[in-house]
Amino acid sequence: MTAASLSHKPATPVLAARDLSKRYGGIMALQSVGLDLGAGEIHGLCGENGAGKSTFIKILGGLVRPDSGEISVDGRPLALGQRTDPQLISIVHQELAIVPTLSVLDNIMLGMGGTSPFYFAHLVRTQVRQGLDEVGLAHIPLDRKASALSLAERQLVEIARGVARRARVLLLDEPTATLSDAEIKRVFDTARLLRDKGTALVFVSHRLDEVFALTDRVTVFRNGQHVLTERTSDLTSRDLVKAMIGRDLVRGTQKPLSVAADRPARLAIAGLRCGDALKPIDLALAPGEIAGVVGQLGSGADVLVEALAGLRGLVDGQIAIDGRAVVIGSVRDAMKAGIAYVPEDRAGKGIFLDAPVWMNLTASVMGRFSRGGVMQRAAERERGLELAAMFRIDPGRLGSEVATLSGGNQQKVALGKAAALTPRILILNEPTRGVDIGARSEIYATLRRLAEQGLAILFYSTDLEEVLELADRVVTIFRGEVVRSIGRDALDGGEILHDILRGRDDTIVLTQ
Amino acid sequence: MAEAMAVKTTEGWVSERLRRMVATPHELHATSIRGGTLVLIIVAVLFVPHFAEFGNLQSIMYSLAAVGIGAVGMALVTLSGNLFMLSMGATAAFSTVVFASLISLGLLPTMLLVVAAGTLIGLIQGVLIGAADTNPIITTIAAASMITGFGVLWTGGITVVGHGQATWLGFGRVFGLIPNQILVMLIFAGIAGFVMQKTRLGREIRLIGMQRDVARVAGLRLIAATMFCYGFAGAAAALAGSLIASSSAQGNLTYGIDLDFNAIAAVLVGGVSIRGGRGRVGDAVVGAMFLSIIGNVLLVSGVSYEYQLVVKGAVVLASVIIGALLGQWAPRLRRRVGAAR
Amino acid sequence: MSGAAWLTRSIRLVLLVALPLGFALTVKHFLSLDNLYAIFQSFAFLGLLALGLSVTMIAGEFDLSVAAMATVAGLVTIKLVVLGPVAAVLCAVMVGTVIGIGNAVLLPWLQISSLVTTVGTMILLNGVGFWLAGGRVLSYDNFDVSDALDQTLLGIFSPRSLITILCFLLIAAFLQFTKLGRDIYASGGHRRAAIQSGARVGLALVVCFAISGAFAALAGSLISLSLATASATLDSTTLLQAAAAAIIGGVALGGGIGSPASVATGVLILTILNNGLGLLSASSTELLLVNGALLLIVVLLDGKAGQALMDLRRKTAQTKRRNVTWQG
Amino acid sequence: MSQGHKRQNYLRNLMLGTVAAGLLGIFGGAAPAWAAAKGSKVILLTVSQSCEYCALHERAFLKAAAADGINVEVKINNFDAGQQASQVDQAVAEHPDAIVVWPADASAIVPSLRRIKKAGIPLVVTNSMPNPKYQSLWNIYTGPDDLGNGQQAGEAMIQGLKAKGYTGNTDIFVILGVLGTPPQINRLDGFTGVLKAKAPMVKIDGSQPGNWDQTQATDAAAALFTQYGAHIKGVYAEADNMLAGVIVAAQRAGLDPKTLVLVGSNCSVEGVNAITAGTQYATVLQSPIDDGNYAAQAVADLLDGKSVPKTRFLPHPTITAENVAMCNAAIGR
Repeated sequence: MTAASLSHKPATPVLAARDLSKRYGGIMALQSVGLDLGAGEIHGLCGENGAGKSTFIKILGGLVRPDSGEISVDGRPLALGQRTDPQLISIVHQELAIVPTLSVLDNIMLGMGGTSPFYFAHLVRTQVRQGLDEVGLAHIPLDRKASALSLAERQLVEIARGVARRARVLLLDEPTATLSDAEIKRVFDTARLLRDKGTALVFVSHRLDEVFALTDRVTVFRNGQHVLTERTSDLTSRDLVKAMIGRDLVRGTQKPLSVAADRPARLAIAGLRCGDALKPIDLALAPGEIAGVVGQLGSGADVLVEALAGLRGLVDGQIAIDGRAVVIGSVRDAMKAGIAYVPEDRAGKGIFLDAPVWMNLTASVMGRFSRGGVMQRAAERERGLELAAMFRIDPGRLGSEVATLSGGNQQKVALGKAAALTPRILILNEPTRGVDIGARSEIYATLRRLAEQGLAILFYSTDLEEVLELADRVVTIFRGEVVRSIGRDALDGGEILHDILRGRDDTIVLTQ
Repeated sequence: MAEAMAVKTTEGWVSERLRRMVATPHELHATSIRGGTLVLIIVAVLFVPHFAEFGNLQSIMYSLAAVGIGAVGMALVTLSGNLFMLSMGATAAFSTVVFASLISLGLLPTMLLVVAAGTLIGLIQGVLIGAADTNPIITTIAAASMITGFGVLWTGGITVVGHGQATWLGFGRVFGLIPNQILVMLIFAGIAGFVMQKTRLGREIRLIGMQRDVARVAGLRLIAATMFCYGFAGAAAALAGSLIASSSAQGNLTYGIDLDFNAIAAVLVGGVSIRGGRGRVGDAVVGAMFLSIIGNVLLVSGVSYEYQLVVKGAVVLASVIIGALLGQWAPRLRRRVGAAR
Repeated sequence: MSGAAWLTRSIRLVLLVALPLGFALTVKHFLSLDNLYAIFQSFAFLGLLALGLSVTMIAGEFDLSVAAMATVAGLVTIKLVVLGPVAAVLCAVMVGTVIGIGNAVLLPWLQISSLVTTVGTMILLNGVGFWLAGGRVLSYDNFDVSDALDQTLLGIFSPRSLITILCFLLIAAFLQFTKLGRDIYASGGHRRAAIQSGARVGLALVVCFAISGAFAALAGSLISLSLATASATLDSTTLLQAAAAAIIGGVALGGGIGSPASVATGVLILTILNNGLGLLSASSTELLLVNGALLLIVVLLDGKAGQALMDLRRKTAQTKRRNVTWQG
Repeated sequence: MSQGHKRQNYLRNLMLGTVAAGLLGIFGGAAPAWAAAKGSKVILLTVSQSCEYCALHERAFLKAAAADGINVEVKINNFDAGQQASQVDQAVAEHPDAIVVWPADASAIVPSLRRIKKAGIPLVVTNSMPNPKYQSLWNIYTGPDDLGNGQQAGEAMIQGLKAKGYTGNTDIFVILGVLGTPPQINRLDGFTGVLKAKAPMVKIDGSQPGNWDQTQATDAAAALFTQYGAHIKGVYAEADNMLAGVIVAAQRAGLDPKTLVLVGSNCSVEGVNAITAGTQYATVLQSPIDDGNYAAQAVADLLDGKSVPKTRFLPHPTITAENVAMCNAAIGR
């Protein structure tokens, strides 16, 4: 660590981590990195996947013992490799640490520490309520079961836990990844209130706009090494990206396709409804077109893509593909109709982690490689090689289990698995969640190439940058209704935000 | 590109094979049990008097056949991600009764009918578990008591004596050497192994067992696969019941009732992962073989019954522990083999 | 999920009320003090086993070795009863606790399902049982202990059933009012989340399996004193009965859901059903079929069938609500 | 048959509850202890329906009791001693005129017998006798004399060895029932006692449990044949179904069962078939029908106030090819 990288060091650090190193097998996950954190500071932590952020967080939480280094809170050294006292450092995990079968209060009090073995929920209730009210979390219901909460509410409960513990250091690991913008704002408000009360916060995020909006200083890791720590206001977005990936990112090079009105629609939806989540929706998609569906959580935008993929059972309304009406009631119906789907939860729904790459690639199209029910491995292998080439997957790793690949390569396998269907329409749910910037642009390029070959692509994303980067056309959805369906160049991020937060008419928001 | 790949693969075939054998925890476990069985046989041949005698080897085969078939069926259920089928013992017992009642029709028609009945019993459970999404363990427990209940209703608990010839299955041998029973087991295991490794349905079953949600999104045939596994396991139990009933052409609701736990022990010892999707049918057969040989060695050495049970329990527990430990070493070993390559 | 839970809960309550009511109306002697005593005597043994087992189920695990543990504990008790019955019970419970802890320690170390380790333990304990019995049925000639344990108290209880009820209360208080109790629920509700949020999952598992082992041992120990006998061949359906009781009572196999109250409900439903059918002179066939059918209904309702029924209910409720708003 | 009977009972009990002064209720509910057998209520606590012997025993009992006008209620526990104890509690609660118990475990039943005694309900123990030192707890025992049964088997073995010309030092082995159960212990004691006294040159080389199960007996016998090979001249199995397993093992080991002296017990279907086929030398009759009948007879006599012997053993004649017809009759085939 160089002296330069520790410039702007606070006078009395609340958290001081120095010279942390960790080796996994032959790989240096962390190489003597450090971080100093002052009271009342929000500190951004950035880096691509594999930069060492999560190892760093695990070391702070005491889940991983570093090979060397030291950590102190308020000048007192921590015992490394043992669970850290949550009143010193509390971590809000990216994968929510919420137990769905427990009440919100129980969840908040979980792992609270303290010496008394007893736990009387009614005695701590008032105290927790007060603590939450103070930081603007007054609306969190304490007695409801966590399983009854929305994803966003669970995220807030997780933050509330950190608040209730009155931790000196609160570490937020991508707290906004699954949130809509209104909820992100709420998280930010709470973070700022906590900062003003003297808590030191670490904010880990992939979303650069958020880093700039919220943080006072930023630290960047790359390949397990500390790259920079600077005041946020001294940096530009380009500086930050360059620090993260080590080079300038070439982006936005793809020209958007201008939709010719006279082209026959590849996909035409009329009056599609899905329970209360989706009001009758009309939508058309031309061959070669990439459309991005945007909406807050709960707006029904994700329901739309899942319904088209056959995951929502039978839905009302008409769906026509290349002018032919189809009925979609199951995943297999959708596939037969020529629709392929890539889900948002890669590890849970997208790919078979413990199966080799080739088996994943052909998982949805086994029927094409079986003769009398027996698999024809040679034909399968050939197709696997083709798909690997199409998505730039190392053909030498076709036999490896997918779990051994990086996040970006796993997503390529998930995409390849869908592309194997040779679909007419490709539907993507969060196409690059948890994928680092490098692999992301590769995926965008591949998708564009597929579209140029005539494929129609419809994707749902909560990442506005992604929508503006990838979509030819943006479809904004508010409360189950299409607000606008318009070419990308015709609107900017602000207008999209307006659409998905307010809908067409501001007055709708007021009537609850 | 593809040609270059092919060349590279041929060169790497041996090391790829080697890597495969230690690649995953269950593979490593299965490999060690195969080795363990071999070592056990060598030790027994050298040090246990009478072990290597032909008659004794035959008696091992006889004691293996029914359990081996049960283990194959159980392995399918385990591979499909549904843990264990606890109604196999009841199905086997019920099948001995059906077998004895029908044997006057001749051996082959009887076996076909018995297996068909077992398949039907399994299919019903498969429908409940696959289509109605019920818990597999509890469903099969409930099924077990109902199967036994109907069995008692039918027979009144009386031993059913068959009027027919079942000696081909009970005593027959190929060239006077290999019991027909063990041939039946090998053919059955071969069919199951082929289905699981080579066919589309088998691949689907393994993938569904591995990650059910992924399989759903990938459009695999969940219900059909689950039904197939349970139907097949029911058939296995019925076939095992036929083997048991054939030696005396009699059926009783207590015959073969312990098939469940013997088959589970074989699956566990053989190294089929109970998380589903990982492992082979053959592993379960090797597990059954290992247990049969251990049991035989203890019997032949005149070890008293109490100690036999202790040793069998210890073998299962030790195999579980070793399997799990291997699972933790496997990544390291894999790296090492990978590095060597 | 919660919908299906609502449905099965209501069915449970209906069963718990309707069964005794039905039997009381149709069967002579059902409500006699002697018969209620008999019901609680059945409750005493099965209840303890199901309670211990369900604690592991709540933590998201499953202890298959409880029945074998009870057998071994019974043998230990009768072997050591020369030291005095209390000392013998304590020793047996200690053995159970230690073996339970052993089961739990294997889990994080090996990172495998408890279903697998406890199958091993079960088979091993089975062998140990035969070894302890040494090919005999162990018996104890002094029936004072048996009489004392099974004497009638308050008309329908015995010390043995009161011990069981006390254990239910203790575990209920433990799960409700201690941090560790809540950690146990968290471990079963969502294991990863529990670990990440700092719940003491390792300790929770150790305690669960210790409880399960200790209670199974206590059950086996008390029944062997009550019968003044212990043998290596306890009935193999005991485990299934205990599991069935827990599940019928509403303890989720997936973990995180259930309580001693639900276990007690399940055990009572089963014992009352079997007692009533017994009074009606039901054959073992009828018992098997009824128990199997009851279990099937419960799993069906926990699965998609229950979900479908709930969707139906929700839809009708929504239509009603909509109608109301339109009128308003 | 038994099903029909139980259905009647079921209906009767339903009637008892709903129609307070039902016709049968007068007899069933209000009768005092030691009433006459006719119209009395007796509870039979038996062990299993999915075991042939048990099922035949229950049928015979029900038939004989019905002939005497006794109303029987049956409770079954699948050989679970703990469950049987609570069934006894339940039975006592019903205040029947008499109780008949087939102990699931002859030792574990004793405290329950004390409870029945305390409640003053007449008691018949059937099929397996608890330790005779507790005989004050029951009124009558009927059932097999396992010691005598084993002795008879020993005699048959000696006779068979002589008949097949095996004199001098002879090797045999034994297949046992579930270890620790009274029939297992007593039959073995009887068998070895007779051999020791009358044929000291017959040597028991080994023994293994077959747990009253044919498959397990087959494996056990196969191992013993392997161990002692061609020296073996005879086998005693404590039950015929286990002996059927021994025959299977012998055939598989390439031995002709007809050259061996194979002695079983009970004379169940397996034994009858094997004796008829000539593969089994002898068995010792223990008739489940007699067993059930004796118990029914005992309880009827007891209720009618007749003086009856405390213990009534079943006859246990040796059955060979000559008198196998007797056995067929005894098991009702």
